[in-house]
Amino acid sequence: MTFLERTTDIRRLRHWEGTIEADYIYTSGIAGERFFVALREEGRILAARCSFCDLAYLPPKMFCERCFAELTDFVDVPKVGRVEAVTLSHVDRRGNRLARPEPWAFVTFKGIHGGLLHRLLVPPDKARPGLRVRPRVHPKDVRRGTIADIEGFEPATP
Amino acid sequence: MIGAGMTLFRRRLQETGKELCYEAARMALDSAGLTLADVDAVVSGSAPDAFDGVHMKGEYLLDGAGGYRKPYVRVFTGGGTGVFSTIAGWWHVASGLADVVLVVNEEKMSSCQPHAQSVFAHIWDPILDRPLQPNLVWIFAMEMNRYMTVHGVKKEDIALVAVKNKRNAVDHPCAQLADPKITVEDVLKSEVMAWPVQRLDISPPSDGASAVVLASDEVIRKRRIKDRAWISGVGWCIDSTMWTDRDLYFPQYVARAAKMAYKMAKIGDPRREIDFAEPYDPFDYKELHHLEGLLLAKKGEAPKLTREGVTQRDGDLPACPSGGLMGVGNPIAATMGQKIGELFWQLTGQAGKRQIPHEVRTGVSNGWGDLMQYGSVVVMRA
Amino acid sequence: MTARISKWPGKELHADDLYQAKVTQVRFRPDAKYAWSAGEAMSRFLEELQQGRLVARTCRRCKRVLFPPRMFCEECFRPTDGWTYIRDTGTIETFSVSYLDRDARRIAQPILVGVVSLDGASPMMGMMHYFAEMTPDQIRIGMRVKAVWRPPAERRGSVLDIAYFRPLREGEA
Amino acid sequence: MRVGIVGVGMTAFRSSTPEYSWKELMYEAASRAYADAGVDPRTQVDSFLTCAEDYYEGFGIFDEFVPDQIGAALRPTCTVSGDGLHGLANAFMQIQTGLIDVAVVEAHSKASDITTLAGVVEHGLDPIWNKPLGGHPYIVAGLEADAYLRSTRTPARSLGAVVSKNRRNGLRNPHAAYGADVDPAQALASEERFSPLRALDISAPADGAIVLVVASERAARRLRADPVWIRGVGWASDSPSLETRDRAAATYARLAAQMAYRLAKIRAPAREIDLAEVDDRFSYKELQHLEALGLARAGEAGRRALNGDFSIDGRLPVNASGGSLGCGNVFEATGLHRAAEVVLQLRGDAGSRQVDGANVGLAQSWRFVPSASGAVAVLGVGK
Repeated sequence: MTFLERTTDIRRLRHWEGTIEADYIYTSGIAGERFFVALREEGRILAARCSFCDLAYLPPKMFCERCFAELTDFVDVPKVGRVEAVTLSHVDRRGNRLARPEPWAFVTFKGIHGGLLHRLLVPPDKARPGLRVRPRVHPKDVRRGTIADIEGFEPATP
Repeated sequence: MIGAGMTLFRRRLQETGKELCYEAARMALDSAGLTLADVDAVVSGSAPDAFDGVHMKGEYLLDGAGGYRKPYVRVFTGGGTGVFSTIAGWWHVASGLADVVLVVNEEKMSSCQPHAQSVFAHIWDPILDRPLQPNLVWIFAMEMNRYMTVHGVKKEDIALVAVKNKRNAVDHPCAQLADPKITVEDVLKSEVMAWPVQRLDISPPSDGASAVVLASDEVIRKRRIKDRAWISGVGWCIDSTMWTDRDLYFPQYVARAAKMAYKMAKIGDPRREIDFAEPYDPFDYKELHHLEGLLLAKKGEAPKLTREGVTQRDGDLPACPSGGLMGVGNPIAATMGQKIGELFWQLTGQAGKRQIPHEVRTGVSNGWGDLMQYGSVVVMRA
Repeated sequence: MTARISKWPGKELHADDLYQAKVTQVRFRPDAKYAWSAGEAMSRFLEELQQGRLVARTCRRCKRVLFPPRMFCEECFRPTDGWTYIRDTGTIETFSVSYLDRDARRIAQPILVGVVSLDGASPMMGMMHYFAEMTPDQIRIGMRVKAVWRPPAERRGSVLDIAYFRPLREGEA
Repeated sequence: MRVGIVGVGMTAFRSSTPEYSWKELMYEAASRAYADAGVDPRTQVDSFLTCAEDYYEGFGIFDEFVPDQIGAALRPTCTVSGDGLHGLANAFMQIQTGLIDVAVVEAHSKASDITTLAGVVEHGLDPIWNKPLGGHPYIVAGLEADAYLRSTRTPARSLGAVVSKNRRNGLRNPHAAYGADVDPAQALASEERFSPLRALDISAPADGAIVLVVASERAARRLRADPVWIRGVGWASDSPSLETRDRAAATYARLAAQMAYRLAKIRAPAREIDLAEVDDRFSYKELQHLEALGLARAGEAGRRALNGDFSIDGRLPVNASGGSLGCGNVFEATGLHRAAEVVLQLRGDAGSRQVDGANVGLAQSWRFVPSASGAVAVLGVGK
């Protein structure tokens, strides 16, 4: 319908290939710079605190998304966190099947608003919510100031 | 409109897009004497995702724009967004659905490598245009050439716009490319990019954000807000995608949008009733093109007005008293700071060193974009 | 803008801050690839280009010959009526002499590009393309031109099946 | 002032549409909508809105490529970078200002034009905090599904009930791309993807276009005898950061519904709403959304799904259209498709999937991974 004539020979239908790709450099920003320098230089994980809302944001933000206060007060995140949610990814980032599923977790920390989404460094059958975990941080000489300086979260030995 | 804010416009800023939004939005709220809790809804304006390099960038910018747990929507009409988002903000209030609306526009063009212009390779039709490997500047060169040829306009006259706006921008605290000493000679001698466009005919790519606060008359009355200007006309229009099928010498779509806005604002004779304008000026000739599209000059007459000084800040019809995109910078959608913000600041007498020396009561601005096809127009009154 | 605003936000970076990674950053290239269906009108258009012909659609209501071809008339909002060939000669409506490639890098030899309206299509209707066999001093709006087609074996069904438009020679129709 | 929907146009949803360019697909939906409404878009429509995102389309500025095929050349037209329901909400506001009498809302998906869909969705992740990790973007949905099921103690097998219902409903919908006779056990045995989500828990992409014609009360009554009224619209967003938003509950849907119910004067949604079309692009989303919308109590949607409460002849028919699981994921067109389905139901035009005696229907959408934004429309017929 719609047009007065239509092609019925499928071989005559064409397509045209292209991309809208470019290379990007994203700056970490004001709050991110503070976080990633502390991570790279000292292996610390910082949250940004809003004293009005009494929330410590992880990832840190330069502003409180609730009250719009500018956040300049940074606090250390506890060394040990807790797995709040888990998923086993059976495919890689492009959707190709993995030989062995990869555990991913959302990790929260006591007294901290938010948390971190990251790889969970345990065998798939050991990945479960409630696990006490801590970040495994790459050695200083290979840290570049990105979230990938953290390799993932591993079980925290008591 | 009861508040406005903007960041510095620079080639590269360290802030993330969200952070830029926050800085502008916070400034706009502060200037209106409001807090985020007073805001009922948020409108985001941002141009191609491919500048910042984030798919669904409206979602990404949301917290910085103040959209957390609020009705939030992004509108996008290419380069027309700088003025269009205010129109969307207007219908949020005028519909009665919101009393206070925050409009936040942002662009972070420095993320894109090797050059922000790489993004523009993808704005063309994939089958008809992209195989020719077009550069953004071609658009302007082709349109400028057509305009010049049809009306017999000289490059010297067009360069006068660059000179005026870059000089006006000296008084703008956010300006990226202000130049108090620039001459027509400098423009004409600058490097040829794509003839007839030379380097100093072009506004620079920039990072930046801007914001305005809109409120219903009831809120303004109740809170006794004195620094306010009124949106009295809005218009918007898109022309056909088939840009190789029309005469580029006149922006018909801008004229349509202007007529829509003038009708709403009950303006019968724009040249007499409008006191100043912020026409969209990503390239110098565009100011002339748009003065004509806005029906503030007859076709082909804008260069004459410019030559006679009519569009100078102290002229009879000041154009781009802010310094425009040519002088202040061109973070696409964030140019709301010059286009809409400047109307607000001029009409409320807050423009400082840029204040037009005589009294102004009615101003108009326009945005322009897509593939030479989008016009958005806002008329504001004191 | 007023005395109320004393500090304008924004932390400027220099090129080195970014390119020498003096500020922390993430580098990324998205995977955003497409195969757009050409559809009814453009499939035929590309097929005809490969044959060395330019094809348009006609609209009986507005009496226009629409090029590039489309299956619907945007003016009348109705299906277009039929296919028709137009000529590969036309008129330069506007042009530019470009020293820039698509990524804004400078090129040594400028290229001539612009819009050519095509004979047989409705007035002003045409396409963007390259111009050659003329110098930047010779090209002008209103110039009559003709398509130079690539050899049939090199044509792929693309606007690049036309290499460029050259000046129409005396006696050529 | 009331605002009515006076025309609906849809193409069939298909896994691919090689015979159509995106323009031609939109033209078909527009032609059908204008025929349904009996309007000439060139003389009787004041405003056009399209809902689209550049990377879904493959364009630097998609807005450029919109007007011609919907009759919008040289007319007031804009892109709302949102779901179709966001577009509908903006059309609603435009008409409420009195400036616009008749508006057209368009949304579409040409997902088959994208050859790297996972790459495009990944590009929506936060560039600093999430992108560098290099995971598939649907990990976000897997984590959220885990958090939702756990916090509400919803049995995982209820997801199978959702999948089965929606795929089977799709068989009754001639527009649906993925209608299939799937039983719950089949869904629960499908390949694992992002646990607890399996292959059949995830809607597959489809092409399709939807156009609605919307009018002020006066114009609506002039144009047709049986307009469907937009009783309320609402839209809202939670935190855009994956880390600081609610994961277990769909707060965006709750807030959007609150707004829509306020406008529609609905106090007891579970009693007053006769049918719902809610976002089910992952199976758990249907349950999570029903709870956020107040159509099921927190933690009860899963058990009610197992009881068959949400089937076409159940207590609250949900996604009688087949939803996204049955019709296909049409990205930004999802909400507009659902609104169109509700219109057909309320008009009695829903064929073999018709729900009897429905007077009030709800359409809800979410902006897909990685967003926490959504919109709600409450539609009604009569008075």
